[in-house]
Amino acid sequence: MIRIQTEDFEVGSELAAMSAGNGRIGAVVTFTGLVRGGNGADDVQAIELEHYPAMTHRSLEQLEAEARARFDLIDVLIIHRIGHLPAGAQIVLVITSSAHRQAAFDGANFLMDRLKTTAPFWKSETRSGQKKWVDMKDSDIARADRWTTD
Amino acid sequence: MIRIQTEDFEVGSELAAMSAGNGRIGAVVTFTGLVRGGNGADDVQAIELEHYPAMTHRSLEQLEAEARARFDLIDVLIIHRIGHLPAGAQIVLVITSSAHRQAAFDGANFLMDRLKTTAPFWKSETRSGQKKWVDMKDSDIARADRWTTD
Amino acid sequence: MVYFAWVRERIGRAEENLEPPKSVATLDQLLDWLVTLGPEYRLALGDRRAIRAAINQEHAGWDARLPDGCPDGFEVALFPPVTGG
Amino acid sequence: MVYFAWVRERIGRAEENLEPPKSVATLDQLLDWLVTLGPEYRLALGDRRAIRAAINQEHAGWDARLPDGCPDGFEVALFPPVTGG
Repeated sequence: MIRIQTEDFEVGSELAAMSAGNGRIGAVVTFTGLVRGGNGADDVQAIELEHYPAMTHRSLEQLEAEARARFDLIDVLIIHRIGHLPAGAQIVLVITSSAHRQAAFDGANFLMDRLKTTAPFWKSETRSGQKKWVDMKDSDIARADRWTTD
Repeated sequence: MIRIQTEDFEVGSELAAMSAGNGRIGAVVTFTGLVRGGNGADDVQAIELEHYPAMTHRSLEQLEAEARARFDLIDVLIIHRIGHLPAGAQIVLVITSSAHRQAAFDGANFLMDRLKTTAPFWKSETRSGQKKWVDMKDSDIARADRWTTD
Repeated sequence: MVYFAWVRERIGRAEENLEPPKSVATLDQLLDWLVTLGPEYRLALGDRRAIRAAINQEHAGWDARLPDGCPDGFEVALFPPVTGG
Repeated sequence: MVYFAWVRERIGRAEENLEPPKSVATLDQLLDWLVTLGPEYRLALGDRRAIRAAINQEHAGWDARLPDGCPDGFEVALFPPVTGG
């Protein structure tokens, strides 16, 4: 399931909803991404997340379908927030459930790596009152490429 | 932090407690292990977890220390339940927090793989009213060995 | 056309309807034509390595062909590499 | 000595104080001696590949030496491979 929203989310209740009523689940992995801040003058005070509404949902649905095809997952949840998010705020939640732990771990890791390089979100950071667009990281491309099969 | 307990745990509140008040956290990964059951006659109705009290806490503390030494983790929580657990019940919770997502994923995956092969817990399953000790799985040994460095 | 992030900021608008000449058949050629429209386009799109594109909400490479026929029927998006999550 | 899981069940007790002969210096030799104590020990410990051990709450291999001196001072645990999590 995919949700794009400005509101915050509550990991515990999302996880409880996913685990309930399916006796086959043996493992649930959650990934929560937070706005990394700090107390220094050069630390991030807030971020702003822009997205491509006509494409975002479809792009994440494709990603979910790909994760389900590659890993033996029972359920998948992706929540991504948009708009203004202060330091410490939750940005993204990925939950995967499976009969076995490695599929749950790999599914969540795959979803985050691919989300970072394919889902149409753009992040700007405010430091010392100055807003600046975040550059793509080479390490993110390398991580996403780990999952590429020839 | 390590906790061995008979009581259930609430992932959401544990996660909130770990994320609070540390602005450097950018990623939190949780792993929850559940008693995998089902509705079939041959499915697991409940498990019983025995442990070695004098050794368990120390063994998990060593594991936590090793994870912190290997991965750039901000915090670690391991909760393992003991005693009688019905199908669907939560067994184990691992939470790792880090500035960056791969350390959080790898830390949690490492902790689970090593916990499965080194922490002194023994599981028996009840199916169709019959209690049977669970055998070690070769796949668990292989997974734990992935993290061995020469 | 739709633009996002600093591509949108540099061009100064989020979307617009454009009719490229018939000779424009690929994304590559579309970019070549866009940068002739004014300095804001050159500023936004001059360094192609910093730009990504989608046609009808699907990621597309520079050699991707634009859909045939009525230009109202398709949407080209230009944006920096994505940085969500 | 402390025993866990089916090792405990087969021996029929969770712990006991034993005084092996002086010649028993390693875990290996301890197991050799234990299986002579009765059929329940043979049943529990006969297949060494199915057994793991700890000395003073630390995992130990079969060639591990037992601590010197007072046997009250150390605890040997015997159990099947662990299966938690």
